Amino acid sequence: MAWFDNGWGLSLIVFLPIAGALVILLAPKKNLTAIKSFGLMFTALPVLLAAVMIARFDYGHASTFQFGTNLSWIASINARYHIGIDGISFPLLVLSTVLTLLAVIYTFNHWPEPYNPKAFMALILVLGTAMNGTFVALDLVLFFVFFELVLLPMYFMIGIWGDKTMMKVPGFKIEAETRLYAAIKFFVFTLFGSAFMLLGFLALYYRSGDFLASGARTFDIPTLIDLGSQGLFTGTFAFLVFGALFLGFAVKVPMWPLHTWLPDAHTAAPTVGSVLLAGILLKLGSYGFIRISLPILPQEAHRWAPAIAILAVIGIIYGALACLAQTDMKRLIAFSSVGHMGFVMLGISTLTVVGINAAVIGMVAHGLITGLLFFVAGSMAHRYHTREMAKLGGNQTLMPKMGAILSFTAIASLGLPGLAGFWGEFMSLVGSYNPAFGLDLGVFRTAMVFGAIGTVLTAGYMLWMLQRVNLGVPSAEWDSHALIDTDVYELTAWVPLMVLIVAVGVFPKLVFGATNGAVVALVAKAFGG
Amino acid sequence: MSLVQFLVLGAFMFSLGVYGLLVRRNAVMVLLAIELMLNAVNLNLIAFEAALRTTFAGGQIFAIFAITVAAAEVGIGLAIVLLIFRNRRSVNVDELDVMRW
Amino acid sequence: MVFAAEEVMVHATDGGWLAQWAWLIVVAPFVAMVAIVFFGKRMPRKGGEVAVGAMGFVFVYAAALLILNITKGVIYQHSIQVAQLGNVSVEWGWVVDGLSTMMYFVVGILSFLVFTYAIGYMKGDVRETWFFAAFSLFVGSMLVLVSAPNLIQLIVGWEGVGLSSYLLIGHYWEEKENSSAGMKAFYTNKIADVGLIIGAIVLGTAVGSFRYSDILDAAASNSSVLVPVAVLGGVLLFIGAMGKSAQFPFHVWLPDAMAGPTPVSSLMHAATMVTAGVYLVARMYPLYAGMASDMRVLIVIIGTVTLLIAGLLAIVQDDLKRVLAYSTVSQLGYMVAALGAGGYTAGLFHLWTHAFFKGLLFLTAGSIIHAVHSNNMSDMGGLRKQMPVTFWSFTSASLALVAIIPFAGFFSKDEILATLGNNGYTWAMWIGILGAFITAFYMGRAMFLTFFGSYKGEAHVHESPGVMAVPMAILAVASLIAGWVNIPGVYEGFHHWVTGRAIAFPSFSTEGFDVPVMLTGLGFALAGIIVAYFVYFRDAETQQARDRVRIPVLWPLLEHKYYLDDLYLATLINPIKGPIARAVNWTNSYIIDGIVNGAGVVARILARFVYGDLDQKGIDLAVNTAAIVTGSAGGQARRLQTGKVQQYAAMTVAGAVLLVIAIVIFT
Amino acid sequence: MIDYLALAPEIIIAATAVVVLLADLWLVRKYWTAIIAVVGTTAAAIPLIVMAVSPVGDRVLFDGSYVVDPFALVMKGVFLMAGYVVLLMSFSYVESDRYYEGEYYFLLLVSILGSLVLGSARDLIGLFIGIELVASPMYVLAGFRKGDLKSNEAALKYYLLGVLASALLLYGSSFVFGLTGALTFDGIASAAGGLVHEPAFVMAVLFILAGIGFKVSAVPFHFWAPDTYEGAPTPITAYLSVSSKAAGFVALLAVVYRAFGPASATWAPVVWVMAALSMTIANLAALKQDNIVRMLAYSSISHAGFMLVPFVVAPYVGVEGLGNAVAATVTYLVIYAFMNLGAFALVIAGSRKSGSGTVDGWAGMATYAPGLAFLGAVFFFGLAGIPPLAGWFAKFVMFRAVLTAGSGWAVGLAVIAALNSVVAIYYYARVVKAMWMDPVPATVPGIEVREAAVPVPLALALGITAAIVLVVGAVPGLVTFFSDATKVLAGGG
Repeated sequence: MAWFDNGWGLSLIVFLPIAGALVILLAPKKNLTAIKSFGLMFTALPVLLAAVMIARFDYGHASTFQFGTNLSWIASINARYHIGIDGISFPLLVLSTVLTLLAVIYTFNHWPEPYNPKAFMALILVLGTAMNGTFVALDLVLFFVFFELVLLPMYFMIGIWGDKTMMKVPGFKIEAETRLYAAIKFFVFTLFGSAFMLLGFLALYYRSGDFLASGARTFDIPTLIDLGSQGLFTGTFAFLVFGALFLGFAVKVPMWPLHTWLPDAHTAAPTVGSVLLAGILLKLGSYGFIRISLPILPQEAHRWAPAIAILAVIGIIYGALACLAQTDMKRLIAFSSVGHMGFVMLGISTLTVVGINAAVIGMVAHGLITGLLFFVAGSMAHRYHTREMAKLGGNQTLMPKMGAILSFTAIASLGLPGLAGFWGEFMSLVGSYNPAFGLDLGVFRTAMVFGAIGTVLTAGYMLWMLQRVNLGVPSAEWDSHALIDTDVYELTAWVPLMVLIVAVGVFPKLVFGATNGAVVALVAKAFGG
Repeated sequence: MSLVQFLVLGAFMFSLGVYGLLVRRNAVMVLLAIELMLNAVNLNLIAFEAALRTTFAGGQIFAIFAITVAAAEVGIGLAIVLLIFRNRRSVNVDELDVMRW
Repeated sequence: MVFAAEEVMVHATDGGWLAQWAWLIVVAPFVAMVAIVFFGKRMPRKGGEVAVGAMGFVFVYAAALLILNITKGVIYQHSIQVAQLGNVSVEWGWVVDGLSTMMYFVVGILSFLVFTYAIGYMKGDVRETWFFAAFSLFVGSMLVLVSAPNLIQLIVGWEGVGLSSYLLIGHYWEEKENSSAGMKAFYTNKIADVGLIIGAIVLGTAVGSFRYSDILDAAASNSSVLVPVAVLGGVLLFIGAMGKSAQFPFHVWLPDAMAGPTPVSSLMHAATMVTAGVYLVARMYPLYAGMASDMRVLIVIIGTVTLLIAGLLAIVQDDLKRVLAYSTVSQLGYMVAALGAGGYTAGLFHLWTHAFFKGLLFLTAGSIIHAVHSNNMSDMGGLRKQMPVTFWSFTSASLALVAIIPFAGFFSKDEILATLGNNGYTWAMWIGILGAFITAFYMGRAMFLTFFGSYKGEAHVHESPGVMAVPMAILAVASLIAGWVNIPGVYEGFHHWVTGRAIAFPSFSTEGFDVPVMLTGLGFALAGIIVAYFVYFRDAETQQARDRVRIPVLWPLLEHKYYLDDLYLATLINPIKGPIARAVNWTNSYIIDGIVNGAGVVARILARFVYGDLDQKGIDLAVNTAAIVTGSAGGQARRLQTGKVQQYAAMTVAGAVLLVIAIVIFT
Repeated sequence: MIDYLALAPEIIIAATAVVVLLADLWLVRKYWTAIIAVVGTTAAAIPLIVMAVSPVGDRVLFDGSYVVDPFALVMKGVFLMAGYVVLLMSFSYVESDRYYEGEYYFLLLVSILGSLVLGSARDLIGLFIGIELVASPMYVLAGFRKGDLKSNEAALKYYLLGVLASALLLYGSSFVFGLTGALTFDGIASAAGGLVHEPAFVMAVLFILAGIGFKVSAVPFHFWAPDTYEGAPTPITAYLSVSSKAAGFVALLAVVYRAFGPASATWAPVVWVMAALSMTIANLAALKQDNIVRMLAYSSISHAGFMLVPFVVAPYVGVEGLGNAVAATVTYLVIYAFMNLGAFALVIAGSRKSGSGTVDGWAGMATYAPGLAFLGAVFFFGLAGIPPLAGWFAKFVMFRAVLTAGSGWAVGLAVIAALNSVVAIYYYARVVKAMWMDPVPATVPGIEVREAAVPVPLALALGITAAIVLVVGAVPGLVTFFSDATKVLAGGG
């Protein structure tokens, strides 16, 4: 298995999907089975490989990068194909592979309009490569490329298969189709952030030259972490660089007030798009914070932490309040992401072992739960042809299985202890009660209180949604419709997620077991324990 | 005579050419204005060469090249003007605004 | 405060295999739930039998544990680490000691009986299977809570109980108010849980561990790390307890919880939910007894206020289950007040006895409702002949609740009063005694209106089937004898059961009866019944007769037995039953409910503003105006392109000039 | 004695041009001229490769007036490939509109010859000759659609402004010669250091910059570009926007780094302003364009601005930084060249199918021409600089180069560039959006036109460019391998 451990395993996980995309592009347009089977094959293989990794991962040294390799890529700028996973990126990588596979399975009989399986499947696969790649990249340039590679497929997914209803563009006199507005909004928002992120990367690159013995500049993340942990990046330079990176990542997370692209994009996107968007793409931002911003610029992270915490808490409360005002089910779920990612960012901002662990498990849990929520919401919209909660209601009676799954997921999403969602919220509160040394206790403990209140509001809108969607007597207009309950594809896509939600909730070591070692090392290195 | 006088003359000719290029409506006149500018350059070159006496007589050579090219260019210019005249029976350059924005 | 109490000597076994396998009773209900969810539909009893079987197992095992505790005493604790974050460790585990065995037993026996009863009660319900699954989850969560060796597991069970209560209260979710009631219960608890969670974090962080054992050791040893946060932590945890145990002002959810099926109410009020708060306080008692003792007066105040207002409210209810619900709140008030006053044993003892008779009361109420098809006492009356078992069970339970010797309630309530008195909370004691009177009054009222006089309903009345009757009978006996386990001076076993804990702490228990207090309490109770008799017994005969209660004092003298009744009425009963109670009722529904609902409304309005104005207009506007600006600027840039070649040339030259200026600026 | 190998490419191209002209006289099937031209261009590449692999270092001819160094080799290679693609694009276009094919290819070849000369020119005369040789045929070709008023107008505008620019260039050159007494860049450089504060010299530098700025169509010397691009035949527009622009940049690189290297403090600020204006104004103007060619014209102006960005670091950095700056501009130039050629080839193909050259006319192309729609995404998002398409690397090296200078001015320009690269998304995405997400308009011609196969040469051009865009995006090393060699221009290794 040597070949597997020294890079091939990871590289396959990353590039199999895009290879599949090429194969599918070559496949005949009519041959649906070929497209399906290729899609399945090229997303199932990464999952298997990931499973092998779960078996072979050295949990004792979770902080060291494993299964990696470091090859020359762009010699002239010393950007290298340096990949590898540690305890922090490992769970996210697994999540990403699994979610991609489930998305493919789900798609098999939920082809969005306009009907074009070939293109749609190809885009999912490209997305898969982009997401996996971001989590394994250990070189800033490589990270940047994968980070941006996400944009195109998602842009097309939203723009082509998105919500066709007309909407009034705020601030304009004009009306536009939601999908078009949402697509370009998502695109430009993210690019705006990542343009500055790139400047930040380059700034680090140049600064690194001053400190490395060889004098050669580097984009290598571990090397930069070593420099950063020695406190070499300081002063206005570091402040600006952190700001640039912050812009890039915060847009992706998204943090208040850079979040406004999210509700539109999530709502407009086709079901699978929403799932991957909420499930994985949002994590790219928060992952960037943990992997790059914190360890490379510890002092700056320390300086920015209170601001991040405050923004995170605003996001939590704000998202919850916004949810309470929604009439559109999918939009409500979309806004809930703002709140949940707020908890993740709160955890990160504490700069503590507990907080960052909480952030990682929060990401995983949010990926599982919100992903499933979007699946269910999509399937319901698919059947009812509306997402207006006012029109739904009595779903539990009309489609018992669907309703039960929705209830389960919603309850998981409100952070019920014993299910995956709880650990992220609770532990980030624990972390923010006792943040890293030198951080303003007043700010963080206030943040904790508001976060706790946020959990109440979360319960508020989730149960409220259930009451409006699931409970009550179904309105007469559905009598005529023949509403089929969950079909086999949906169940195969959803059951694994439900199992994982319970498993992670009951036995959080599934995630912490991998992350803790890495996080402890990270914090010890960056912030001196 | 000193170099400066030539340069002043050259500058004057050049400015005259620019002025002509900017204000004359008749395309042919514009072409003449261009000739004026190019000749101003030639004057400069010769004057400088006369002042510097470079070993390789760069000024003259340059001037000769300039003259040759200028001739070719005016040839092309006249051809284009002719073409336009054929199509719209007018050689007024300020009427050429089919394309805007 | 000095305790007139002996230090408990802990000499106990580790319980052997019995304790080591005790996790089975926690797991059993969940297994049952899963089994029911997947196979329940295909079973003859729709999964009910599985649930009952599981509960039977729990009951037997719990009984064994209790016996073990009584005979040998047992202190055992085991934890399995499921996660490690830096120095924070997350563990699942189970505790087997005096306190938990007592709770296991209470939960076990009541669950078993109530589930059995439910098989009959829920027969042919719309969602029988679903009901038993959720019901098993309910018990399972409670057992998780009880067995928890650390605060995190407690929170897990705690919220689990809250969730299952939400599911069960909203069982008939076709009607909006039912699901709303479920949500109300969940929210009210969730708000209180903020206190619990923060409290847990505060204490756990200070001590560096979420284990009770560590926190309580720190508390007992006055460790310096705990000193600054002890009182704060105590208060926060107690706020959580107030939510679950429906203490004022969090009690609003409990009456609405009646929306659920009666077995749910029965179990919720007796064993599985409202006791959780009391259990938490008892579990953390070394903290409250020691470092956080300064805030215990708050506990007493909350308890007494609760017991008083809830008692008054019970008087004016027409819905039988609501009467019982308010009485539960009131009784919880007693328990909390007792704990606050240092009566660790007294509080738990009342929890113990109350579990039996209140559980029974609801079962009987259920059986009545089952027969009458109405919750309102105005539709009942004269049922004692048709429903003898129900009647006698109800009587036994009522007497226990009213605290008539020798029924269970008498001993526990008396101990509470004595505790309050002996620990300097005399005022609280008197409120308690007043409460005893009120309790007696409203129970008498319920009694007479339900079982005496003439039947006023339509439905054909019949005694409940055996599967329902038997559990009632068993509990009826229990309501009689349950109190005998802790008769001061005679046998104080209960005190020793519950004080058998890993950590020793000062705990109060009365030596011998405090006779005057006892007699006063008993007297007030009897007085209550008598007054109730005079007011309601004869009125119960006819429907309109009850209006005579509201007759003005001015009324022919002779005709009304020298106006004696009326005197009592006018001076004593009317004011209490009328304005005061109504005022309390009004405050309850308009102030506190108003706040609860108002909060929701405000949140909604705020949300509409935040979303509608801020988000959609504000921030987007910024983004989009940026777009507009660039767009129009584009227009400007475009205008330079006039199409006139000479203007281009001019601009080119001008550009050159502009560059000259640039040079001047830069260099 | 003259090193003929060094001159072989120019000679071959010149010969081919003559052959094409003669062949046009006798041959009946005119398209042979095209084939001859292609063969000639291909043949011209051979000596380049020979020189590239030969151990001999820089080949210096005519007392250093004409140098074949790695920079020259790389740029000539680029010019040849670009010319090759343009020829491929021209085939069907020229045939369909019955132009004078012989003259067309002759002039095109002559222009290519001029660009080859520019690659090696290291003195003012060579520079002048090269620029004129590139431009003059274009004056004619721009007006090649004789009957079309737009085309005529395009020609005249290009001509008048072009000549004005040449005049400025010459006038400046005359003063440089006068003040330094030298014509070769190295000679000028040796004297330039002392003249930084000489007003006449500053003015001369400025005039030369203005003259070249016109060739690269940088604001404020860009006004001719949109009209000319729109009016000229599309292949010619492609050539103007790529080869002609590239030639301009080659001239600019050579002049400012070689001749005026010591005087960088003088010209860097000018370039700063030109870059900032080009990026911003062109982007804003492009937002409003409906005609795709015109939009591409503005986009090419803004790209010129991006390519100018690395120049501004010159005063602040050492020889290594200069090398990086040169390499960055060249890298950008190469990648941009292929993206833009592809875009124009797409315009030709797309206009045939959709019967329209406007954004709205292309709506819904994905439904009837998915292949073109895909290529549209590739080229336009490539131009926008979205990974994994080659454009990202161009932007990347540009930022990288400009940030070498710690100075605030450089960082400021980098920020402006970053913001502009975001604004650019709007108009590039607009085309892709139309192709993929909008309904097919009524104006689209019948099925037989829509579904008609793309002519082979055009398809070849599309294929080559698309392949390069995709591959280079994933493996930028392919470009840097060459562009790094051009650092020698700045004297770096």
